[in-house]
This record gives sequence, structure tokens and C-alpha cells, in this order.
Amino acid sequence: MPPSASNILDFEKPIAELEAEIEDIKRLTAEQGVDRSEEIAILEQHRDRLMEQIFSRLTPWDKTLLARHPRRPYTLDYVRLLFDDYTELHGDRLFTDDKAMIGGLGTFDGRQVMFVGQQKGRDLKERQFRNFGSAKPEGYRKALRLMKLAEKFGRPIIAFVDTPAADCSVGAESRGISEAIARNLMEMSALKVPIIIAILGEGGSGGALGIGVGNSVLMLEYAIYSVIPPEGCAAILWRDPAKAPEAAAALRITAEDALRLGVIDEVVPEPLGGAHRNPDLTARTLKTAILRNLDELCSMTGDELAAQRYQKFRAMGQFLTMPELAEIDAAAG
Amino acid sequence: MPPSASNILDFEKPIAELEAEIEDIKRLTAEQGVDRSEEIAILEQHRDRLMEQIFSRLTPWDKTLLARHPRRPYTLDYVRLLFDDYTELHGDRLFTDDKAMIGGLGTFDGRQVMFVGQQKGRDLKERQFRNFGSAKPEGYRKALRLMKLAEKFGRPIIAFVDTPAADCSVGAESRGISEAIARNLMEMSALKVPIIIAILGEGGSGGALGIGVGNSVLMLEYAIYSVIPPEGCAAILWRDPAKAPEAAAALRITAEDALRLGVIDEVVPEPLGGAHRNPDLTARTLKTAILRNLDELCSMTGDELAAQRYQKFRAMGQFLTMPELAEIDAAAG
Amino acid sequence: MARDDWFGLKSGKARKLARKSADAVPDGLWIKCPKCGEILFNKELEKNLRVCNKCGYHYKLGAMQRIAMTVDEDTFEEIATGLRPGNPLDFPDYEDKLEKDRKTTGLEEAIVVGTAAIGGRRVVIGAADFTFRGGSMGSVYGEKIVQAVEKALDERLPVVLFCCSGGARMQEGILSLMQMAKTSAAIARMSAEKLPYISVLVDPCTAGVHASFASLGDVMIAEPGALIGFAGARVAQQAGVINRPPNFQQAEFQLDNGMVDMVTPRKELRQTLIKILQFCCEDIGNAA
Amino acid sequence: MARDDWFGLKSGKARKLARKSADAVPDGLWIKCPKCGEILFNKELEKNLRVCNKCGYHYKLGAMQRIAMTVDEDTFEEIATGLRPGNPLDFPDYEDKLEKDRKTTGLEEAIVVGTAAIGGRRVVIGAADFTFRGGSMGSVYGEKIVQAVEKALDERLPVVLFCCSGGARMQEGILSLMQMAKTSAAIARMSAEKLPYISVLVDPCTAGVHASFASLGDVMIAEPGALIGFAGARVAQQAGVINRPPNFQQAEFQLDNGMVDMVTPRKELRQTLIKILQFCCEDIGNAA
Ligand SMILES: [Zn+2]
Ligand SMILES: [Zn+2]
Repeated sequence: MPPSASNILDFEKPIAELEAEIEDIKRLTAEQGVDRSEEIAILEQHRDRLMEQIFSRLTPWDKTLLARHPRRPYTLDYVRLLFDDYTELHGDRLFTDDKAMIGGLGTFDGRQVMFVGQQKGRDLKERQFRNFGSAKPEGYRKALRLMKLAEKFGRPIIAFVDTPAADCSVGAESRGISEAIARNLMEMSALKVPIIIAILGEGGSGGALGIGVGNSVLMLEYAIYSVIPPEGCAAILWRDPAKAPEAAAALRITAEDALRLGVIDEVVPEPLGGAHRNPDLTARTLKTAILRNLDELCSMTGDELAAQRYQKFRAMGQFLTMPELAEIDAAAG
Repeated sequence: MPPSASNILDFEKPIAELEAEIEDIKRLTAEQGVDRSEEIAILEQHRDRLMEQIFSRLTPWDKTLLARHPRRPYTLDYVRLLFDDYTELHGDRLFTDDKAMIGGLGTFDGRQVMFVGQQKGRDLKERQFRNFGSAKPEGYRKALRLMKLAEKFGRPIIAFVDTPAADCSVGAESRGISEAIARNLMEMSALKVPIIIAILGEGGSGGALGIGVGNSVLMLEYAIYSVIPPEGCAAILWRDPAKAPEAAAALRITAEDALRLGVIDEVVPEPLGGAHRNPDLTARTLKTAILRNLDELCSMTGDELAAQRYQKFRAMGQFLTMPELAEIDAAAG
Repeated sequence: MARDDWFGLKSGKARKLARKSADAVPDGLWIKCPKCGEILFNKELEKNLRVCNKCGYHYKLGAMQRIAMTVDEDTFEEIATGLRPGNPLDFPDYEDKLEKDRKTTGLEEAIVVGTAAIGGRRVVIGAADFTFRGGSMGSVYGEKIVQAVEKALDERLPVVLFCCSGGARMQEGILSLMQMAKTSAAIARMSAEKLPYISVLVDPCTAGVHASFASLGDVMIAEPGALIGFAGARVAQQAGVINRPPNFQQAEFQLDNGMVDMVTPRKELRQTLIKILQFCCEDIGNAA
Repeated sequence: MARDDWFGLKSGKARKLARKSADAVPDGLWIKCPKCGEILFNKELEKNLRVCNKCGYHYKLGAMQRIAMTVDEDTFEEIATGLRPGNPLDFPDYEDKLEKDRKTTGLEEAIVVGTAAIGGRRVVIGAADFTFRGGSMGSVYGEKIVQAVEKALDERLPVVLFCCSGGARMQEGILSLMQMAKTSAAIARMSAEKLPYISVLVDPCTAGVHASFASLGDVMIAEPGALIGFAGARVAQQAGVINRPPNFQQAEFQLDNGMVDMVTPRKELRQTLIKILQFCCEDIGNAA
């Protein structure tokens, strides 16, 4: 999808304008044969400085928009860039093949792995085909089937997370979207192979977590991970969805926040300007991070892997315990 | 369901006529106070002799009709008669609750057991509600869920078989009726608790076998167990469904045949005239048989039970092997 | 459950808690049934386990009421106490809201867990309370569930949980979401040890709780009319869920769709639990 | 699979069998595609793995053709031979029909099993043949599947089965039905040993075979356009199945409904199998 008015974010506009200018000059150079490379170099420097400037002060809401960027690489883009080759597997063996959840066999740096992940669509037709990346129960059951297959044959699992939320239509409710997510959480916690999670874009609530219980959880720099979409939070708290930017800040949904809160293990840096400006480079960085984690995890036994994963999630949450409470009381007294 | 023209089989008619006569006399006795007990006794003796006569020369087709008798006791009738109490459990946790397949917790002679079974309906409305005893994938998946629950808590399983066939509607096909039956066959073969099968009426092909893999397989005297309904066989072989009686004979579908062919372990005798003439007595006989088998099986370990069940089905089938073929060739030569 | 005092709690403190955590019990003598409009005498309603005797409407219950109604008299001992939510996100107004709910309910969080006996059998039991932050699951809620399960694992006891929740605790953000994984992982350990876990889904059981431990019971029971589903009412509204059947997200809808084993009226619940526990427990958890 | 001789069978006997078991190959030079009507040059059709080069219609293949097309050249060794159906029911005409099929196909039953290598990896492989009693499963069919699985268990090999069947062998009655349980139980042992089993569903794969081992593959592949379903055509007709979608019971219908992992054109099948085997086999079955 090429840049166009409809897929450039507001804060990207100054950059886009500069780039349009640079393109114009380049075109003229080609057409008229006049060497304006010095001018171009200056403009490009200017653009890079501008980008650095803009991206150094992104708000959580800006990052939300980047995570949802219409040109952001999706799961299959990474599958193609990360794997030497791959073979998709389909179906939950129960009801259907959910196009919002893909999965299959991949060769990753010469190793056999199973991948699963939500898949968004690029244009309108594809977006509908992929149900906007919102998987139904059958998607989570398909993912579980594939993950169990990986466990059976001792292969690591890589899960790519990118979903606004699980589907909550009448059909999804009636086929047990809650049951499907709950079962995945339970089963994933006990699988005896390495599980690496890569949060690529939107880490939308239970829909994301439904394939998100891993030994290592990586998150791209401008991805978000949230218990509720900022719009939903704003609507509930302040009865005003327009206050989403405030909610995005209050909810602590950025990769940085997730790392600080201990729910992810590593932030994977994106190229200047975001993953969509250089998918290849993003994939290379991600690949390096996954490989490093995979090497570590592959030295562990199945039981150790399950125990490490359990303890990791067991420890999540923050609260005060009795001694701390006593201290507070003492201080207050 | 009381006897009426529509639920009396042709070969039962002479018996029904005699009984109507006896009833008439009894009514007159009550109304007029005339003692005709001697006459009644003679008629009753006559009736019993007639019944013995008729039932001693039942054809396989007659037995098919008895197995499908509209007044034959169904699974829930036996559940009520066999168990001290029971609690139905519902649903496959995937799609729906299949009313053609019931199951739940039962107290059986003071022991905790899990039961599953196909359920037919008595009147038209109930028959539709129960889908004529033809379970869909969700029925087999419900049964498997309950059997796995029984295994988890170390409880024996009693499966009651009574189905013309599994449902083969478009819905059933699209939700994987084949997959559901296949999975049950696979999983049942390896369960580590006692499984006792009681074939109560129609043992209809894969639909029956889908809950029919047991350590002990009991079969009521006038039940049938067949790879295809006689009508279907006649239609395929002779392009004439009216030749069902011939097909019933050729297919060897009676309990006696099943025992001889080694696919069941025990024929449970029915009262004279069939189970529907005395459900209580039938249930008592069945209960004794189940208890005896249960006692034997409960002395085995889980591994022994799975191995016994495996070997039992492993051995099913009849064929000639090389040495036998050599003998035939020698004899022919 | 033909007992005069179904509260079953002797200690003054427990009684006080039970009273406090009952949701929206008006102090007056009379109460109007929200379903059928019948005017009910409050004392009669209590005796009828807070079920409308005209239409069968099941009122919400507080956590301590639930427990009292279910366990053998005077057998409940709370565990996993002394935990209090922090404010890890510095979320606006969160501490004030917690303080308010602590005061009005007498609870330290939206869930209470402990040990008790049911029909003479020792169990771990927990009940969530809608009056505390809408029964939303935050870090403490999750931790209490896990500590309850750990108690069951240590002593090889069955677990019975009354699952009630409006969803995840928004104010604890992503940490709340993680409680879904944390509690479900704990249930996985129960399952691996073949220890029984019975979940009872009561009004409302939605979102993060429904999509985690609540849906993982070996046997799952729902109370009649309870709202049960993935999308909370407001989320579903935002998502514009269409073509809802009349009983959408009700207990009976879940039964039709094969998601719960049974819908059990409150007055039969204790006996049903006793039967199920009898099935699931060969040699575990028999109270001396 | 760019090999000049995709038959891959060097021995004269095997070649002869392969020729004999190919279904309905007319002896003429030309053949008309039953799907698009195109007139196809028989030799070209063979080179194209018996797939119409105009519309992609996949012709049925005989058991030996299947195997030859799939395995490394000259690696197939048949096992579980020397078994012949009896007539346990004394079913009218059964023996004559068997004798006839034995003569026309050169096979002893509707399935052939053995060991071979695929992409250098040793496997157990089996293929059913529609030209022998419509690929129906009787006692020998079931026994051969089980002996194949037992071979795999003994030597820790993966299993690849080309599943093709019109259903159970009616003439062996209830004994045929039991082959469903017998074969599925064998697959359970594979699964418990974590040995991979790949099922390839080819035209037609129905009834008793589809409702047993064919549906239990760790990975399941279907050939384009193959008829795959529970109710055989005649049974479905008798049962009056209504509202059939246009692709009802076709491979693509099964893919849409989540029942197979992929629909794979014949010319890609060997490479796909090699990839899947690579995933499933860590340290098993590497041919020396
Ligand atoms: Zn009312
Ligand atoms: Zn063609």
C-alpha cells in the first residue's frame, strides 16, 4: 500500500510533505538532467532531523495510531520476511478455518518451528476477509491445535500478536469465544516447548493474550498492549470516546510501559519513522531478537520451559501485602 | 406409550388380540362381578405359549423391528431404572448441547459412574427434539468430553447405544461428523477407566460405534448391530429397499450373530415378548450383567484396561493368512 | 437447603461482612422484583435465598452470602488475606474508588477465598462480589484465586468458585489482563493433578473472568438468568453486536450453546455441588 | 517432482501391478476429461500425473501408481502381504466378486502398505485402491492398516496413508464396522508414541474410512476436487440430505470447514510431504 492522504498520520504529514518535495526534485533531475543532489542531501538531512524530532516526543496516542497504521506490516509480511519458507496449515477440525488467525510450519534460520498469529487485511476486501484481524473461537482453537502439534513433535512456537480484539459477534459468543480463549491460556501455560510471542501491532486485550502466553514476550517499539481499547476506556470512564488520547496515556499501553510493568521481556526497536518505513529492517531486528531468545530457550527441558512460563505469569500483578500495609499504617500513624 | 394399532408389530398382533380378549373379560369381571378367572388363566397360558412360539422363530428382520419398536425402552428409561440417582451434564463446550446424545453422573449400585448414550424420542415432538436418536458431531464431542471427565476422576463409563445412524445432514457434515466419530474411536481405545457398552436397540453403524469402544460390550437379545441399515443394503445390492428382510438376514445383524462374530461379549436376555413388555425386568437383568462386568473390570489397572480394550478390537475381523491360503491352494491342486 | 439460618456464619465479624457485601439490599421492609415487579417482603426474600418466589428472579448475592449459603455451618476460614490493590498505573481516582468500596462492602477486594466443608467434604471455595468495583479482576483478585488454587494443590482439595465479574479492572491496565493468564495457568496445575474444579457462573460473569478461569471448570454450573458472556454490555454496545437473540448472553443461552453443564436454581445448588463433588473426589478432601 | 519416470518402480512385477491397478485407464490414445470435456492425449496425461492440464481435474489413481508417484525411486517394499478376505457372513456372491477384482486389479485387497523412502526419509506408506471393491474396508483392509502402523511403531517411522474408500465392506457386515475402531485404536498408539501420521484424502474418501483413521492425521491433506465426507452418495441420497451447497463433500468444502489442513495439487504433493515430514521428524526415520 503506497503512501496516500488516507494512510498518512497527522504527525507524519510534515515528513510526507518534505518527501514529496524530494521526490519532485528527483523527478526533475531525471527529466531535465540538472544535478540537484546537494539540495536533495540537505532536504533529506532535514527530513531525518524532523523525523527524529517528531518520533522522540510521540504520545501514547501517537503510538496507538502507529500500531494501527494502515501501512504497518502484518503477520504474513513478517512470516515471509522471517522464514526461509513456510507452509500454512488450516482449520480447527471442529467448525471452520478462521482467516483472522493463520498458522503453519516455518523454517526459521534452518530450524523447524510452528507459527500462529492474527492476520489483518490491507484493503477493504481483504480486511473483511480477515475480519479486521479479530479471530473467532475457531481461530483460537485452530491456533491451539497447531501449538499442540508443535508440542507433539518438539518444535518451538512463535506467536505473532496483532489484533484489535477477539470477535464478539453473536456467532463468536454462541460458539464460546470465552471458552476458546480461556482454554488457550490454560493449555499454553503448560506446553513443553519454547513459546516466543512477538507483539507486532495491536495487542488487544483477551484477543491478544489468547495466543500470548510465552516464555519470552517481545514487543515492537510502537506496538501497544492494552486491557481495553483507549476509546472503550474513555467511553466507560468519561462517557466520551473522543477522550481516547487521555485514556491511552492513563492505561499505560506502550511497549515501554509493558516492559516497566513486567508483562513483556523485551522491546524490539523499530526503524526511524516506524516499521512501515522499513519492513525489511524491522524484520531483521526482530529476527535477531527471536533467535537470541530461541537459543536460550532451546537449552531448557520441556518441564523447565513450562515451569519458567508458569512462574513468569504467576508473578504478574502488583499489590501491597500485609507487612507493606503495616508500614503504610505506621507512616500514617 | 400404550399399545395401539400403530405401535404393535404385525407378528405381535395375534398376541395383542388375545390380550384384548383377556382385558375384556377382566373388565366384565370387574363390572359384573362374575368370576371368570379360570377362563382368564387358560387364555393367559395360551397367550404365553403363543408368544413363546412366535418368539422362538423370529427372523432377523423381526428382530430389527423389535429393536426399533416404538414402545421399546430408550436410554433415559434405563438410566432411571438402573441408577439410584443421576445428574445430567450438558454441552460439548464448543458448539451446542446435542439432545440426541445424553450423559451425566450416575450412582450405580452405590458407585459413581459416568453414563453417555443416544436418546430417542417417544412421540413426534420428542422424536424431533431428539433428532430421532441421530447425534451430530456435537453429540459425539459431548460424549467424549464426559468420558474424559470420567477418566480424569477415575470413574467407570457406561455407554448406552441406541441410534439408527449418526446424523448426516449438511450441518453435521460441515462440522465434521466423521472427525468427531473418528476421534471418539481413537480416544476411547486408550481411556484408562472401565468402559461398558450396552447396545439397547439399534446399533446403527458408525453412529453406534462412535460411543461403542468398550472393555465389555453387552447387547440386548433383540437389539441389532449393523454396518448399514438393511434397507440401505437392499437398495445398494438389489436396488430394492423392499428386500430389507433379506438384507437383514445376509448382514448378520442380530445379537446372536454379533456374539458369534466376536464383536460383542454377551447377549443380555430380554423378557418373553421383548423389553417393552417388561422394562423393569429387562433393566434388572441388564443391571446384573453390567455389575458383573464392572466388578471384573474394576480389579484391573488403567493400563490393563486400555490394553485389554485395544487387544479386543485389534483382534476383530476374519481373514485367511498365507499358511491357510497355501492349504487351500494345495487342496485345490 | 432447609436450614433456618442459611447465613451459616456464627462469628459476628463474618455476619457483619455478609450483611455489608450483599448488593443493593434496601433497608426497607419491602422490595420490588426488578423482573416481574412483584412487591416482596424482604425477610421472605432472604428466607427464599433471595430468589423471587413469583418469577424465580435470582438477586445478586454478596461474596460472604454466597459462601454462607453453600458451605456447612461455621466451617469457612478465609485465606489469602492481607492483600490490597496498589495503584501501579497511577490511574486517576483509583485509590479513592477502592477506599470507598472497601468502606461500603467491608471487603478488601472483589473476591473472598478460603477453606470450608460442603456436605462434610473439605474444599477450597471462593466467591466474587459485584458490589466491589463491579467484581472486576485486578492484581489482588488474580492473586487470591491463585493462592486458593495453591492451597488446593498443597492439600489436594477440590475447588469451588463462584465466578462473578464485570471484567478486568481497567484501572490496573495490562496487569489486569495478565490475571487471566495467571489464574488459567493455576487451573492448569489443578487439572494436571486431577483435582476437581467446579465453577459456578453467577450474575454477571463477563469478559476477562469469563474468558479465563470461569470457563475452565471440570463441571460448570450457571444460575438462572445470569448474564454470562465475553463482551461486557458496554463493550458489546461499542462493538455494535447485532442480531442478538432474546436470551443473548444469559445462562440459558450458554446452556443451549453447550457452554455450561447445567443451569441450577439457587435452592438446588448445594445438593448439586455435593453430588458433583462425590463424583469427582475418590479419596480426596474428606473432612475428618 | 521433475522426474521423467514418475512411476519410480523398477521391478517388472511392481510395474505390472501399477498398470493393472490404475482405474479405468482406457487403452486408447485419447481420453476425454470428465470435468471440462477436453480431449487429452493419454501419454501427456500420464506425464501430467493424470491431472487434466486444462481444468486441473485429478483422475483417480491406483494404489501402486500413488505409491510410485510419492516415494523415492525403487524404495518401496510391500509388507503385510499374504492376507486374503474370507467370507465370514457367507454373503451371497462375495467370493466371486473378490475373485473378479483380484484378477482385474492384480491386487490382493483394496489397500497396499509397505515401507519406502520419501525425500530420503524412511516411512511406512499405504494407498487404497478404488478399483478393488470401491476401496471398501473389510477385515483385510483394516488388518493391513494396523500391521502398517505396527511396523511404524516397531521401527519408529512416520506413516503416510492415501485414504480412499467408498466406505465399509458391506459383505463383511459388522466385522467391517469394527475395522473403524481397530484402525483408529492403532493410530492412538502412534499418537501416544508421538510418531507422525499424515493422511492424504483422495477421491473418494467417504463413510467408514473417513470416519476413522482418515480423519486422524496429525496433518491432513486433500486432493483438489476429491469427494470427502461421512455419508456415501447413496446413503446421503437415502437419508434425503437437503440444502447441499454446490461444493458439498468436496475437498474444498472440507478445507472451508476446517477439516483438512490443505488442498494440495498432485504435482506439489511430494514436496509438501517432504516438508511436513521434516517438521514432524526430529530424529526418527532418517534413511541411512
Ligand atoms: Zn419476580
Ligand atoms: Zn479437464
